[in-house]
Amino acid sequence: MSTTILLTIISLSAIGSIAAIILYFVAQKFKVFEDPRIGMVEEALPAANCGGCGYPGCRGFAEALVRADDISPLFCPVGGNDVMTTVAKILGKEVEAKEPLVAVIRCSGSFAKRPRTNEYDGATTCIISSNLYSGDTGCQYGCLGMGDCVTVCKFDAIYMDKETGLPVVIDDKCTACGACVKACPNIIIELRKKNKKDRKIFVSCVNKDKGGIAKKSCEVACIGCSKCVKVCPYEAITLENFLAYIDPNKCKLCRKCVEECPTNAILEINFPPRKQKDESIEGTEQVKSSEKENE
Amino acid sequence: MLKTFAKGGVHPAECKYSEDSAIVNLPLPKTVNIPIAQHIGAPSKAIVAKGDKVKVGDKIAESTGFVSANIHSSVSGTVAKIDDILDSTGYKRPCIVIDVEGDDWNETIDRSTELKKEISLTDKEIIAKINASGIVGLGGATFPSHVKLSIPDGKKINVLIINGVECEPYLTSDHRLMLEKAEEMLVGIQILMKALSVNRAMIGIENNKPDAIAHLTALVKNYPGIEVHPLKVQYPQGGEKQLIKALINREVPSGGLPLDVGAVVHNVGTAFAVYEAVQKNKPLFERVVTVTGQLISKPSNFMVRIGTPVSQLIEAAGGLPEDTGKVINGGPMMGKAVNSIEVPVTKGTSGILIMSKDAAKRKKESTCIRCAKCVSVCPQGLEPYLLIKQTQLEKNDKLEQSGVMDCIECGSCSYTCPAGLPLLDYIRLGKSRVSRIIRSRKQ
Amino acid sequence: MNRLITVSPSPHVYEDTTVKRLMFDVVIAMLPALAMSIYFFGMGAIIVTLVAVVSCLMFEWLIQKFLLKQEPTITDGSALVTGILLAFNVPSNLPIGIIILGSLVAIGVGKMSFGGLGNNPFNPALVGRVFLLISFPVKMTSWPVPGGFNTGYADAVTGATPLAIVKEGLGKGDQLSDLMAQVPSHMELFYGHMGGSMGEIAAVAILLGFAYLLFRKVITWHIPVSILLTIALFTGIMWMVNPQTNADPLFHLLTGGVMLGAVFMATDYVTSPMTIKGMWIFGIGIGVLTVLIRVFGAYPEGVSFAILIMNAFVPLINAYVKPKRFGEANNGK
Amino acid sequence: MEYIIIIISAIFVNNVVLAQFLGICPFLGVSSKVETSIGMAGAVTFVIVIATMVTYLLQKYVLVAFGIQFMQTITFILVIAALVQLVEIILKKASPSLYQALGIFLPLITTNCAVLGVAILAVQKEYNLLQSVVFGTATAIGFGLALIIFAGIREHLDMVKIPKSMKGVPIALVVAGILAMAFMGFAGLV
Amino acid sequence: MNQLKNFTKGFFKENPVLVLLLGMCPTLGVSTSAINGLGMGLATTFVLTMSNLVVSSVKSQIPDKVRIPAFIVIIASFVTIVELVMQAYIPALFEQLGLFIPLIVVNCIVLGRAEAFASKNNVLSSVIDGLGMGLGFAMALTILGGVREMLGNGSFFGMKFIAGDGILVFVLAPGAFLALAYLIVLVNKINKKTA
Amino acid sequence: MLNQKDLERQTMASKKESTFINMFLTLFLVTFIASAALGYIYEITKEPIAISKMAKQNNAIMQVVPEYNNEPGNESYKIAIDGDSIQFFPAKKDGVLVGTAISTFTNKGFGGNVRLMVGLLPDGTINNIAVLEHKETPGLGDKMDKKKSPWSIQFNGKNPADFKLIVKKDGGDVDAITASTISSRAFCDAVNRAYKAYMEGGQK
Repeated sequence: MSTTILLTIISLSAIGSIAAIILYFVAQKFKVFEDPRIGMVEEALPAANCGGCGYPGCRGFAEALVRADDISPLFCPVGGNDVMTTVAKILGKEVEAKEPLVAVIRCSGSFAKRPRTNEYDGATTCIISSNLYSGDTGCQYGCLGMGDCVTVCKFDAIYMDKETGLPVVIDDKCTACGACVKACPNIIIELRKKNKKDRKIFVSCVNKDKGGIAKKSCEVACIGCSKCVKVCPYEAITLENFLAYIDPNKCKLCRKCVEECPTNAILEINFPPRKQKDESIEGTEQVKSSEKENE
Repeated sequence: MLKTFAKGGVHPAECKYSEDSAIVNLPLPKTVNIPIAQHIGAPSKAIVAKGDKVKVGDKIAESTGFVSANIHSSVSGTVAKIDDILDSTGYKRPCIVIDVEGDDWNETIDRSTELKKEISLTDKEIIAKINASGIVGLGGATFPSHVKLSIPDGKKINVLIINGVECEPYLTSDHRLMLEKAEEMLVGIQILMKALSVNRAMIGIENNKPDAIAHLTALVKNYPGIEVHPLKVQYPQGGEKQLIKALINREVPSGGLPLDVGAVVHNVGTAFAVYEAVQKNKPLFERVVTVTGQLISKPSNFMVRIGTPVSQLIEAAGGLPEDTGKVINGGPMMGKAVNSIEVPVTKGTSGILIMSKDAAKRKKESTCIRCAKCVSVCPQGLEPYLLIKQTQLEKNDKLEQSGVMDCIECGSCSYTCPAGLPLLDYIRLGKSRVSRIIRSRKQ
Repeated sequence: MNRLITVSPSPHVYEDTTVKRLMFDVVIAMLPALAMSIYFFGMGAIIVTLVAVVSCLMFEWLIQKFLLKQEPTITDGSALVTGILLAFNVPSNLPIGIIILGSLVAIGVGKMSFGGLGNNPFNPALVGRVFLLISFPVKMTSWPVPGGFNTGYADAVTGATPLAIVKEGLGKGDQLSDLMAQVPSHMELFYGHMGGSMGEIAAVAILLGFAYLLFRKVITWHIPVSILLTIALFTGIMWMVNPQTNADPLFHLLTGGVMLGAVFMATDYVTSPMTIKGMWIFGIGIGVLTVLIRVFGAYPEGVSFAILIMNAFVPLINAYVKPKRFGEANNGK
Repeated sequence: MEYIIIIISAIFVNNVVLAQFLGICPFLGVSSKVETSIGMAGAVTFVIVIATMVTYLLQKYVLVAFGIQFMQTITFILVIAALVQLVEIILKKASPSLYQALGIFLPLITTNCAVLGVAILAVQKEYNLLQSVVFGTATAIGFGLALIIFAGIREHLDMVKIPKSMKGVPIALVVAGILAMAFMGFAGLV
Repeated sequence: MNQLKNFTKGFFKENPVLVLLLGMCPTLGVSTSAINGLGMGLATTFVLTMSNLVVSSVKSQIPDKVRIPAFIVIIASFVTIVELVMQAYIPALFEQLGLFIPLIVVNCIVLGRAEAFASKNNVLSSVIDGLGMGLGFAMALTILGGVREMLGNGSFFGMKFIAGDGILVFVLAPGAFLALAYLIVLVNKINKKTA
Repeated sequence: MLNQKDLERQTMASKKESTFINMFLTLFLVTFIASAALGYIYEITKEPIAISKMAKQNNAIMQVVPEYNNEPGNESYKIAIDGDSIQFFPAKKDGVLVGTAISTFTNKGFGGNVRLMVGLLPDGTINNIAVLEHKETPGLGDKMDKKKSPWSIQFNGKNPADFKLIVKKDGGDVDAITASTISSRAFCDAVNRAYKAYMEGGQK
């Protein structure tokens, strides 16, 4: 073996060994612990950084998950159960399966149904308009129609229907992250159970005015007549401030209330068409459900 | 060189169409809707019920805290109902609705017109009287006046500043008041000076009201301690902070109040209301309102009872023009566009401005070209172009650092923006977000 | 009620200034300089300007329409300004192909890559100009000799700019006084009788445009004045120290596009600072860099580079040089 | 004078990022905020200075002395890697605040070719120890300058609407290209 | 995993330069001509493949704490081998590439693949991955070099096709940035369409 | 997908622990093997590298001087000048000096140092010039290289004694490269240095 090779071996091995020794002792002396699981959990999360979980971004959520003793109250709405099971596996913890949710728009006050009373000419966001006044219709509770929910949606799951002036949720794309719920100043968006075949029954109105006033400002407002409350066999409907609400956990999708509602404020979506009974009711729902199917 | 504030500001077309119309009493309406929240602070509590009979000047709603104000009936008649009614905020709010029957005044009110100069009450009594009379800042901010007069311990006030600037275009109610009720107003100023125990008061008036300046300059000779200061025309000189800067060259610190620099600012209208309350025992239930606009056939200044529907004022000024685009409660820079002409006049209504469809239309929005005009006109030294971006991107902590809370919402930035950006719209949104954060931090 | 009242947040009145008006004011302000360059360079000036303007407008339209799929905004006048400025910054005998390439770079790279008007950190015309200068150093630095209106386009007689003559000469150790005899007199420089980029030659025409911009309140005086003052001061000191090797400040101000850069290029809204203090820093930076590049660097003329470099600093200046906030000052109460 | 030339050349004329294409990855990756890029610049300066010193000594007293210059790459990178890790570990414990500011960038520096590049260049240019250190520092400053300017521009770009396809690295490269053109104005300064 | 897919992903879908945006320094630095790009790309491919091979075969024997230094030494060895061999047999290209040959050692692709792929996968996959990634890198460099050469010099692989000079800026530093920027945009657009 | 991989990694039992001995041994072994391998390859490539380096030099010498049959590399000598040194390679045919290749330099180039190989005939006439190393701007200054343009041919056959090695702009006889006066001046400077050194004692 030539001297060059020898020298090479000696010097490099020496440098390597010295580096190893120094590193080892320094590492021993200056040890700081960081949980490696944080990184692993973060990788498992969808990285949408949507904040739907209530934490600032996926990293924040990952830290919270690792820190928490019981992770069942924490839930990633975007990733859903799959992700949560993976996370639970990483952390060795249990997680309950949550019902999938989907956003629904609780307002049917389209241009046709809800006459305009004003023109708005400001920055085109609902939040600014709602700071200014109660909206350009007589109903101060309903949709303002400027699409804040569309802007915040990271999954392109909401769009504005130009015909009706109302937002429409694309059920398949909706991850129930809740960003739109937070963005809507009038809180007309609700996350409801995603039933079989995306079937939904809900009161599509949030108007808390007395029946007469509500009816005057919008054809399809809930007027608080309580007919639906009476007809519901499961006691799923409650009435408060002249507004009916269907508890999604109690509702069995029997559709009795839909027939009963005098203003068509209760919507049924994605149901098969019923046998011809009452034409007036049929009309509106048909439109709604066919719209949905078209997407 | 006339005085003005240091930096920024704009000079919109003045358009003071109604400056030569004397104040006229508006005929009584059939019903009035008197909102129980007409001031900054806690809403008052109604103390009348449906069916109660009230006289003019009777207290109908009671102040519910230190920062709150009493509300008095502006008419005599029967309380029809207390219900949510659309008011000038654009929302339905609780109002006391009174059906008018005759014009029967509360006996304690001195209805004579003679000038009563000597002030018999002590400073404490004056403040109590002002509080009881429901007087709020009549320049538009509607801040309860007694609060401004109650100086906390340890603060020293050495000058009273009277705001006769009326820097908003179109509006002339203060201008007319200074011409027609000058003596009463000056007595009112003396009352305020006594309440504050200061011996100096400065009236700031913009140079576009030479008749008012001349009139008051002649009169103040009889009122020791009161000075009249003409100011260069520059919007927003009527802002408290800008006026203080212009008159005594002191800057109210960020987040501070005028009393931090030893000054208290009151509007000329407030001074007049104080005179009436203290000397004539007349609570605040009417005020001067300008009704104006390019299309208005008779631009006028009316003495209006609180609660009168705006439609009635417009009728008296020649009716709602065919081409009406906007009806604005207040001036064109800071006033609020109402969404119905049936909304009632409140204590803060200084004018009703009717704008044509063309004039009401905003400029078409284009992108920001970073021309920096908004930065140069901002009287508060802020950067509106940055604030709007930070609001849009919801960078709330940055927004706070950028001083969004210092914004006085004068609208100079939106006014000047060549790209027609809704700067102030977004800044207001940012402000409300940041103030929510600040509030939650304090808790 | 069938009459709908409009509702909008305050304010309800607006100044009648629009982006379009500002841009066309700039175009008007550039007309005198354009006229002077046509007077000196004839057909060439007309051809170059037309090609630059048309291709800038065309590229803006094409990119917005087909690549970005936005509504084209060529009517706002900003591409027109870029086109004229680009033409102002090249010699009047530049081949058409190169001008079109320059326009493509100015609009495509300098402006549209960033999303269009208002977003670009660098002055688009300068991006185009520097790109050409680096890419075609020979063609971009052979300046036609001003020969009046009948100067040809492709076959123009070329010569060096006064600044290049002086720099070359000093480089080989000639006496400055001899060199000054070779270049046009200050008076000639002032009204533009010299070789150079189309728009940079006539100081008097540019100053006229400056006055118009100030009168119309399109720009403030701070940036141009701070640049010119800095250059004057810097070169003045060097001139006083050694008048044998350093040209006088007036010579520096009147040559090499200083005027053009200071009045029309550095004041571009989008790429200049937002505050007065920032504008001073920006202007002084440009002045210092210009002189550094001119005197010590390889390029005889440094305004374009200096402005481009300072453009890069503008976001930092905006972030750290804030206007004085109201109430921030400690007033002796 | 010689040092001034080294400094001006390294910062402006032959800017490490804009003219030499070294340290592009952190340049594109870390420069989204001004504060972080100041941190990065600080960390890089620190490591470059130490690394040039150590590698200089290594070159002179080991590699040249033994006649095994071909081992340059491997020994240099080994030393730099160990050094970076060492600095990181020590900093984490000794000054948590400084670690907070610089520490997160340290692992990135190992693969910052500017560090190794400077060490090799200093050897190639046959600088002495002081010259090497000055060269290293100036290069790091040039890196920092480019990084900070760039971060400022990127903060600005965050606030405007960049076309979707240009977002991220493409627009960063365009900015770098224009900056590089602008910096060519410095050519011939030394 | 499908080995063919593993191999081809480096060319388009996960191209290290154009999609993963790794190894920018040599990409920009040596892509002044197609031949330089190709040479650099092949040199990197060699290092990448060999280091992936070695790393994946010794991965279980290396403790975590010295993982990075150990990997770096492995990579640096192959880099030095390339350096020596090139110097000996293709000195002209070696001179052209200059500093960037030793800098392969800090190329993020090499260490990145060793860390992210080879340390987790078996030998065969790792080698294929290294080869695919390396060739993808070489392809990107050659394309970029070709584009710059064509625009800047009017030639391709040294063959002149126009008289005179091209757009000079493309053989200089700024042109590297600009050409790469728009190349990435183009690839992104194509990738999106085929996705 | 990703997380599963992570899980695998976590559960990989075969991973060595980070004990001191393990760390030390690993690093030692890795460096040992690496250095051994490198040393071996170095031994193999040492020869070809030296040859290729020599070839490059010889190639340059061959370009600039008339035909010779000695080994100029072995007879070279150096002269110190301007803070650096210039290397001379005498080319001889059958023991008679036919020319000298001079490796010269200038630091006045646009991009820094430029190194040239200047071939002088015994009387000082320039035979030919080759560029060894330069960083001049592509498309401009790099035209000094014969690969890029025939510009430098103008020097061939000129004797600096009656041919002023200064660009025409500065009053010499050299046509400068268009728009690259600095590079041209630098080139002249380097040639001049070689000539000067040759005349001042380089003639052996």
